[in-house]
Amino acid sequence: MIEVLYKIIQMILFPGFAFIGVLSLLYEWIDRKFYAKLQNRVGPLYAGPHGILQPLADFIKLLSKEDIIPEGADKFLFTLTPIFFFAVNLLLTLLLPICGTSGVISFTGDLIFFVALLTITSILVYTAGVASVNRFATIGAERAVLQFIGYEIPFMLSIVSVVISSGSLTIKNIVESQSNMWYILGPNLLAFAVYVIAVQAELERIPFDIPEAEQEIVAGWLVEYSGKKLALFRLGRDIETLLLCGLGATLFLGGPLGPVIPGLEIILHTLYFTIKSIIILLILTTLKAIFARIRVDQMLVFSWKYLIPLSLISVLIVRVVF
Amino acid sequence: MSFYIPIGPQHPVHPEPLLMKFKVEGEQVIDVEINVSYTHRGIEKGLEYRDYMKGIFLAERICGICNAAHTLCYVQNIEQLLNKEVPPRAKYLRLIVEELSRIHSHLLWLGLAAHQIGFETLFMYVWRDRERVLDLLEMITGNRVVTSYNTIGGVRRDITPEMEQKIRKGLDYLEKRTKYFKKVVMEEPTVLVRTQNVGILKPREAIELFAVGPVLRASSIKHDVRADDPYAAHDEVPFNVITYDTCDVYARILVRIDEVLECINMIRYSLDHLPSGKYRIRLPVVIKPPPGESVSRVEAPRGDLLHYVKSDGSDKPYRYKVRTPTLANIPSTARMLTSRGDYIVYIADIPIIFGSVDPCLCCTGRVMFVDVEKGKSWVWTYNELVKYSRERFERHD
Amino acid sequence: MNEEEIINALKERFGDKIIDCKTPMRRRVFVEVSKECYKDVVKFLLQDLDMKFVEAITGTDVNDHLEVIAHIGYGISVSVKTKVPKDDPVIDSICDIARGAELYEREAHDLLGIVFKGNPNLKRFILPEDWPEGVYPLRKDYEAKHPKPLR
Amino acid sequence: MPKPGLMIGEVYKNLLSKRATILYPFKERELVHLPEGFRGRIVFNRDKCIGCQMCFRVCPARAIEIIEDEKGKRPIFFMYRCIYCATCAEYCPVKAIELSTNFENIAFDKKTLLVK
Repeated sequence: MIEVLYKIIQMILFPGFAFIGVLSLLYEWIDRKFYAKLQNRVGPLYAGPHGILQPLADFIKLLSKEDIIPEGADKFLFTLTPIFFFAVNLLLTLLLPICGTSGVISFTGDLIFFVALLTITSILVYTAGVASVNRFATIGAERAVLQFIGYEIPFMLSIVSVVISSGSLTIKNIVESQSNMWYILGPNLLAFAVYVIAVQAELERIPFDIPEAEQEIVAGWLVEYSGKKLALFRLGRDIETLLLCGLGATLFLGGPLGPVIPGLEIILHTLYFTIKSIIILLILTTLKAIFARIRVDQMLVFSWKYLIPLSLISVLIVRVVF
Repeated sequence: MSFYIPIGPQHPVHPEPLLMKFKVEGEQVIDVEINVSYTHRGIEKGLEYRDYMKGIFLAERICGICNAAHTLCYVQNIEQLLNKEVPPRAKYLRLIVEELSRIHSHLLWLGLAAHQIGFETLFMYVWRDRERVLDLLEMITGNRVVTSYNTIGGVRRDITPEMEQKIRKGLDYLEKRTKYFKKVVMEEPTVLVRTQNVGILKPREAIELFAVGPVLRASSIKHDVRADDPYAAHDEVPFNVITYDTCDVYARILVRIDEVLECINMIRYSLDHLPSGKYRIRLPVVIKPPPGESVSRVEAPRGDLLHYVKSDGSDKPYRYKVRTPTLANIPSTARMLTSRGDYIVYIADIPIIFGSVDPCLCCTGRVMFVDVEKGKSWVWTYNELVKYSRERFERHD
Repeated sequence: MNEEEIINALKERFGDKIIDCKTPMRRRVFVEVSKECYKDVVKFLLQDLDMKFVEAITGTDVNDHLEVIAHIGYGISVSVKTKVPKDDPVIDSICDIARGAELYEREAHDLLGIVFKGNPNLKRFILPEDWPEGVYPLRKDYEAKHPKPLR
Repeated sequence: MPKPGLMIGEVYKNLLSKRATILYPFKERELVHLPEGFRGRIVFNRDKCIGCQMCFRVCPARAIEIIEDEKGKRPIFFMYRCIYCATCAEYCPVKAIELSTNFENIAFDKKTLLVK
């Protein structure tokens, strides 16, 4: 009984939904602030010290806004998609090893489960675009699927090289196998590079923000969403950012591992995890700052010409070494 | 399956009121139709109601960014009617302010072009450094953008030696930064793939459709009013007409960046050779030129600008005609935006292709009278508004 | 080619159809021609004299007739002026020899009601769509309202 | 020769440099530098004015009206119509009109934008 209660508390408070929510908003703030600094701007400023509460303020503002469902839209899908998008991402955070070597939920082969559900978010983006029956949203949804064809394979392959190195498909085992050496320091460096680029595409950030390209198709698949639904999408996106940065930290940077003082394990593990995933976030933000958006056909060419061969080479190297 | 997508009259990158209806098939643009009838402000008619001195300030407001070019064109026209020659110092000062505002316009455009291909960082940097040239304009003329500098018979303020030093310092900074931006544009691969072989306008087509300005020069046609029909001090200040022969958006970016560098050299030269003497001849407030007509041409930042005036001997123009560069570039824009043969236009290329002509719709449409007296006003429900906008959109067939 | 040569070439080619020629200042030529040979003059300038560009088409309301001026120029700007009667403002379009002039003609059609015969697309271009038909704002009989400035 | 990520040095350099933004309306107002001769809000000197109405005649925006007070004719300026062209200051024969560097001519009440 106590055990069940403990699990529930873990799920809801720490390191579950409440903590994840706070952390993902923090990550959005870091992303925005760092991006602004790179561009010699100020960034969020007024809500809280240095604008740290700005993502929360945006979220609350969006919740209070009018929620418009377009006349021609598929109302069922249109309403359900943001909820699913948010829920899937939130569910996946339970698998992340934040305050220990295993997540709140951990089972054999959970990495496959994780990656499979991540794929669903991409499909949800497509349904969101199609359900809103808008010319821009339709084009955005088409682009999202095309882009998905581009980044998904290198993303998987980069994870495969880690799986080969560790010999396990369970996140817990992968983390524990890194207690001696992080995978990024070994032959998996190439896989890490591929992973970062694929994540950039998965999160739809410059240079791969093609499905929601503001300058071309207004906001792409998001164009008809407003109010609470948009808030859910935004928060879902933030959580996805945390998720993918966290997965990168787990797979390549040793996740929550680090020197530990007895008695403070939980706090230190959380700290290590956060710092490592923030490092990945900063890399992603830098990538965002130094490129222009490319076209979707160019993205596919880039991905199939360079990214997939690179990830295959990485798999081969890792296979030879381990 | 093909369908129409509207770009404008409200769109994130083109805040100007213009409707482009694109027939698209997947990502490819098949056909385009451009409609500009949203902001006709009545400036040509308005100029007929104002006397010549007041007209300067209305001509200035034809376009915010090329205001120096518009006033210069206007005052030249009136001076030609009056058959008055301005002092040589005024000619040089006019050139300096015109070229500074050209630097301003081109840098602003470069930032916008970066924004249109999603390069936010370059956009921010260019606009940050553009502030420097605005500071210079502010110091010389008294305002950042709307300069009110040219007047009939000369210019309104003089440049002091301290100002000259500051201008030189500012130009050094601008030159350094512009060279850096040129390096970024020429070497950053994501910029190259987005701009090369995009928005092609062949030299033959450019002449056929009467393209002007940097668009024409990027199609390797050597035409610049400053060289072919020199005004102000352009016949004394040496400069090169920049042309590139790749005929695409990339060439247009490089033409503009090189023109900025060329402008900087021109300003330096004219500061070195600034004649002394008066900077203005005083004319009476009410000017009555003899009956006649005159055509004045200026190379505005966006291209060849033409003003025509017809006077009937009174203190107001009988007819004033403005031909702005954007109007001349619309046919070639439509050409660039249409797929043909091997040349395919993608939806993603629309903003940068349309942006590459540096469109300025407030110049293009110029006559509209708001019916103040009838005070037509009514309240629409949401559905009525939607219906009206749909009808309007359909009507443009 | 300078101003003199252009005028001489025009006079040689068209003879007395050229009503008036003047060069008020350097690089500006004003030519007045009869309505019939307006298109031929433009064609001659564009193709034989290699002036390349039609820069603008201006319409002006002068008493009982409308003036149509085609500004043609590369280095030198030649303004070809012709008069059309106000009650039948029809003139040949130069679209087929100068494709880029289509918009200029549409602008003049919108603002002054000049009908360019042969322009394939002579519909509303600059004025708003709810502007009444047959009201041409740049004609002199159209009085612009000047509301008193709000204080 | 294309170099991917060419701007990376520049962006990290900017990480350390001071931001370019001036937090203008609320803080750092002293950082807003205006040059001499900036065309801002009109300052009118009643004692110098001789009531010649020149400013009224040259104003292109009809922002000036002539009224009578105890000393005779004088202009009043409606800053909400003013286009800051400084023509009135230029044509004033006694230099009674000057343009100050105050550019903050925004108000909820039109009356505060009247220069007397």
